[in-house]
Amino acid sequence: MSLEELYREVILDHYRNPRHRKPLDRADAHAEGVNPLCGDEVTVELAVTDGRISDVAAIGQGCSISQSSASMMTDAILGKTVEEVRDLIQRFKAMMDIDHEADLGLDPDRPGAVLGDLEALQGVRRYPVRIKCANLPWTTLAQALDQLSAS
Amino acid sequence: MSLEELYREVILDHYRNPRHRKPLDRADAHAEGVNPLCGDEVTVELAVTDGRISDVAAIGQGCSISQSSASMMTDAILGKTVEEVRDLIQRFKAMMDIDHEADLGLDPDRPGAVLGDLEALQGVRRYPVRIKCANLPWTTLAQALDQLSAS
Amino acid sequence: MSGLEHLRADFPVLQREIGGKPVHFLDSAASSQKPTSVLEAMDDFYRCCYANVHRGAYALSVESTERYEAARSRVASFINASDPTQVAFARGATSALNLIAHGWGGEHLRPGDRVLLTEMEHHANLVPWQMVAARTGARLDFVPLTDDYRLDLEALEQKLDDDVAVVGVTGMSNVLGTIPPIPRIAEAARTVGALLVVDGAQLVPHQPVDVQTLGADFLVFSAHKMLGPTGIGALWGRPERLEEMEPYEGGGEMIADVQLHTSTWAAIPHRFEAGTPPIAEAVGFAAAVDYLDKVGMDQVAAHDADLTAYALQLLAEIPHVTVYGPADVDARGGVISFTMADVHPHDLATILDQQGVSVRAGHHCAKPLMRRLCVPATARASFYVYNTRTDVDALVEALGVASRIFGVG
Amino acid sequence: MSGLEHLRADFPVLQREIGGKPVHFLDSAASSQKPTSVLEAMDDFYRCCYANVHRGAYALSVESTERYEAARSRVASFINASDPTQVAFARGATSALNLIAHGWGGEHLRPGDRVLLTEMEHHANLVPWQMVAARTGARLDFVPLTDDYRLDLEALEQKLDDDVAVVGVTGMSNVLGTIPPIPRIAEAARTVGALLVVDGAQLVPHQPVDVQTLGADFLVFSAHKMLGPTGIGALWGRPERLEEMEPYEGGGEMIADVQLHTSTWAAIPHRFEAGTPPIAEAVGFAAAVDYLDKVGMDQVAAHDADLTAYALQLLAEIPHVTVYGPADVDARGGVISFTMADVHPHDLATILDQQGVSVRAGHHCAKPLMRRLCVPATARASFYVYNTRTDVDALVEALGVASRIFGVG
Ligand SMILES: Cc1ncc(COP(=O)(O)O)c(C=O)c1O
Ligand SMILES: Cc1ncc(COP(=O)(O)O)c(C=O)c1O
Repeated sequence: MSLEELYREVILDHYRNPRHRKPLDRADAHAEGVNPLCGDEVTVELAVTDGRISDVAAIGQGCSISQSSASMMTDAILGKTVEEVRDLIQRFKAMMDIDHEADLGLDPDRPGAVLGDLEALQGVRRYPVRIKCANLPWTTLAQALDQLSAS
Repeated sequence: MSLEELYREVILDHYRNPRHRKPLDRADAHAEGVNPLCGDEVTVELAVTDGRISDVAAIGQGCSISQSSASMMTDAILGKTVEEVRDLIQRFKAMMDIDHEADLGLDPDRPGAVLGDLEALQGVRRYPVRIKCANLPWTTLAQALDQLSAS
Repeated sequence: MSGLEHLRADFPVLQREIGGKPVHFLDSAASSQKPTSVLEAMDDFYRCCYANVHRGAYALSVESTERYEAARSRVASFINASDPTQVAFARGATSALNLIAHGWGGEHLRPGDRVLLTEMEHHANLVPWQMVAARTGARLDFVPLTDDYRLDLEALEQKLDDDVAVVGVTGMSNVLGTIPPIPRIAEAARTVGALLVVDGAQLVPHQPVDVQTLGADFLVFSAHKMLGPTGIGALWGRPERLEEMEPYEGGGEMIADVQLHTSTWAAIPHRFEAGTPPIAEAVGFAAAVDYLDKVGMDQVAAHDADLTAYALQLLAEIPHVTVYGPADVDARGGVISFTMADVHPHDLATILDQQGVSVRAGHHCAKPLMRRLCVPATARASFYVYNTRTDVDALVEALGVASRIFGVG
Repeated sequence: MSGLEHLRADFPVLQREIGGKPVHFLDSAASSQKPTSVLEAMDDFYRCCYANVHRGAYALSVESTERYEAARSRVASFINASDPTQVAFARGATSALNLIAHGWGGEHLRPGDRVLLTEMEHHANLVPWQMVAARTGARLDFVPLTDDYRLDLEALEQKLDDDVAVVGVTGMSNVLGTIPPIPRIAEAARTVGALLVVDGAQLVPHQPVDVQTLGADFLVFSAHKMLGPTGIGALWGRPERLEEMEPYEGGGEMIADVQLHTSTWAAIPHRFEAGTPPIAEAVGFAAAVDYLDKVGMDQVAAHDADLTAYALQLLAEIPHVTVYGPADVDARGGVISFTMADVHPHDLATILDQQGVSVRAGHHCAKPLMRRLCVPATARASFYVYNTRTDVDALVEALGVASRIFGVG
């Protein structure tokens, strides 16, 4: 597993050009995540219209893995129903599970790539200490969703 | 070095029949010594008349070494001048010094036994952890003498 | 005989001869010897994968962190804790008790509150409470012993009222061997809403302990008394109690965020582990509980009981020997305090040592208990997995030498 | 080249290969590796003469106690303390700083008093003071850094007034490498009667330190950063300051007498060592300072300086690398913090690790300093006796890989 497979183009692109980084004017849910050991931070804001994510922001600072994961996440969830987003969180966490044996393929551009760009993060699985970086935005997203259901 | 040489008759006798164990009616000096690690205690009281130890008490509790040392000490200093007592403290401490090479002889009854009965305590030198037991009354005595000179 | 005789070979110190005599080590209550597997675990760790923990993304540090956290899980599973986050590593039982007294007691005790201890506590479960009582205005109270050296449970129940905020009790007395019935005490404490702190320094090494049935809120123990290294111990706490407890030490690793003037704390248990923890010691601690679990804690307890019964019986036959502790082996562990006539315990220890028998003499860090027993000190023999009846025989024979030298009996 | 290349062979970990690459260990500021002599000293001790200390009259315990107290003397002589009783063993620098903050500060700080720290303190010399300030009503104040990452001594002198009760300063920054002039700070502190606490966690392992000329009232350091084991550190104090300090932990070994409701303390330094101390760790600590003294602390410092100068020069040639710390090797030690363009330090650390180069990335337990430097984190390379220029070359080469992967420069 070479470093090039960890730091794929698409990851560095999302790291340097994060999508949806602007705070929302009106957020229906808001959650802050921090990884105390490395200091990485991600804030997730969601707007929901008719049961779908109508707007999203992920604002944070940290390593390329946590920040690109956040950016790709915003792309991936926009327009999806809350149900679909919960499903996506499951899939992402499953992909990140080191014990997960199935080879999900490494090429986000191949036909049928379930998670799209996000599959580029599969390389992280080989660096167990960095998995928590990739997961941080998703854990924070889950907290934001919990807020939605609570209110 | 057998245990019999450590626990000589004379030591056990002083342990079981301590001399001068009654508190003085009138003491010119009084000092309390305690060995925090083993808990042994000795209180020394002195009465001085015309520069000589006219009366003495050593009251305490602890092992046979500390208590016999205290008892023999009272016998040894009674009637001596303060100067002579200071000299005796020096000699006793020297005898207890493990680095002290000179063989002072082990028989308190032999002619010329400088410290008399006290020489029976020489056996303690071979049990370094017990030396502080033998020394406790003497250190306390030195404190009592310091009080005399202070007042 | 309990069939653990083969274990002795695992303990390098016990292969030694001192002054031409084999080592009859009967002071495990002060600290136990270490098997080769524990020493090798630490040595190998330093040689193969040492680095500071929680601090680096590089391979050695990742490995080191995994070993440290795996040790926490291992120690947690040894006492059947439901989650490793319920276990914080401390320097030892003393440190852990200070953390509880200062970190929980210092926060929650109020003037008029009472801390109910027992007359047989080790200084480690007494002095910290004295310090905290002085600071908070709480008062200390003590459960007495019965004439057969057990905890007086009726007195305990009488003293338990709504003012009692904390009950602190040793799981096994390091002087008498007494094992008070913790589950019953826990129930009594619960009825008045008092916190139960169990000093497991002697209990955990010698008896199977399951925190899910014990009933305690906090349990502490030291690795060095259970075949592990010096420099480490453990604090187990119910999660809700751990959450109520303030950290006692500040520094690295225990923070969530630090500003110049204020800080916030990391999650439990890391908030109680300021600074670089005892890393290699944790690895050794895990190897020690591995060893104990392989023997089986039921076996360990049965072995202790066998030696204790054997020793109590032989000691009873020696004239002028007085034993302090319950006669019934079911109510006690393998710690036997005794005196012989007017022979001072320090003299006994010296004489026994000359026969190759290592016992401790003194107040055993339990001065109030010595006063209660009306003795300045006792001699104490204590057993562990590597002891055999031969050690007990050597003790008895050495006591014969002592009585001859002192002309006793 | 400083001629210490042969030492590397003494360190087992460094003989390892990870992922087919030799270990270029550049994280000694977090914790150092251990030479064989230290590991053997501890292992031999456990195998030959282990027992609890200060507790028994028997041979093993006497031997163990002698080794423990000899270790204290050895550590005391390493810093040229005039008497071993001026040294107390603690769990580490963090523990020792907590003891000072709580045990001295908690007793003597009054509302309105100020504790003057610096902007570059490790959390270990900050968080305990925050805790004590909250308890006593004292306030914290901070000496800023100059633009070239030195301590601003003019600002320090301006801030020093009669309200300053304590000055706390690191002997060497674990982030910047900055070595502030302690004797000069000591003089300034003395003029206002303030106590000077020096955090020597980084200084003592890397520079000759003589407490008789340093001018500090307290000095703390950790064994694990100076070739010794985890689980132990030392506190040195002037005798009169130690006498003023209350014990922080209560328990066995630290008492003179214990009654049910009150206790009195043992003499210094034992009153600060409650419970069973880190005995084997003390033996290892002594072996570590033996090793360092055999190398010679002047040699150690010169070796650090050589590698630091070499590294600073090579790093300056890499585009987009920013180094945080004094440029002058006379004002600094062998700790180099840096960043590279927009590559996050954690990514750097991962990439370097794949090249066999171990550096630390993060806030280095100095969050306020990170804010002052306006970076969330830095990467940090740090040197010790076993490092060579080859390690520095490997670092530089690995940074090349990182810049290629991230398309920097
Ligand atoms: C009952 C009891 N509690 C507490 C302690 C203190 O343990 P440590 O010295 O390991 O902190 C001991 C050991 O001496 C003990 O026997
Ligand atoms: C400057 C400084 N002070 C204090 C500490 C804390 O040392 P320890 O973690 O050994 O307690 C460290 C180490 O991280 C340090 O670098």
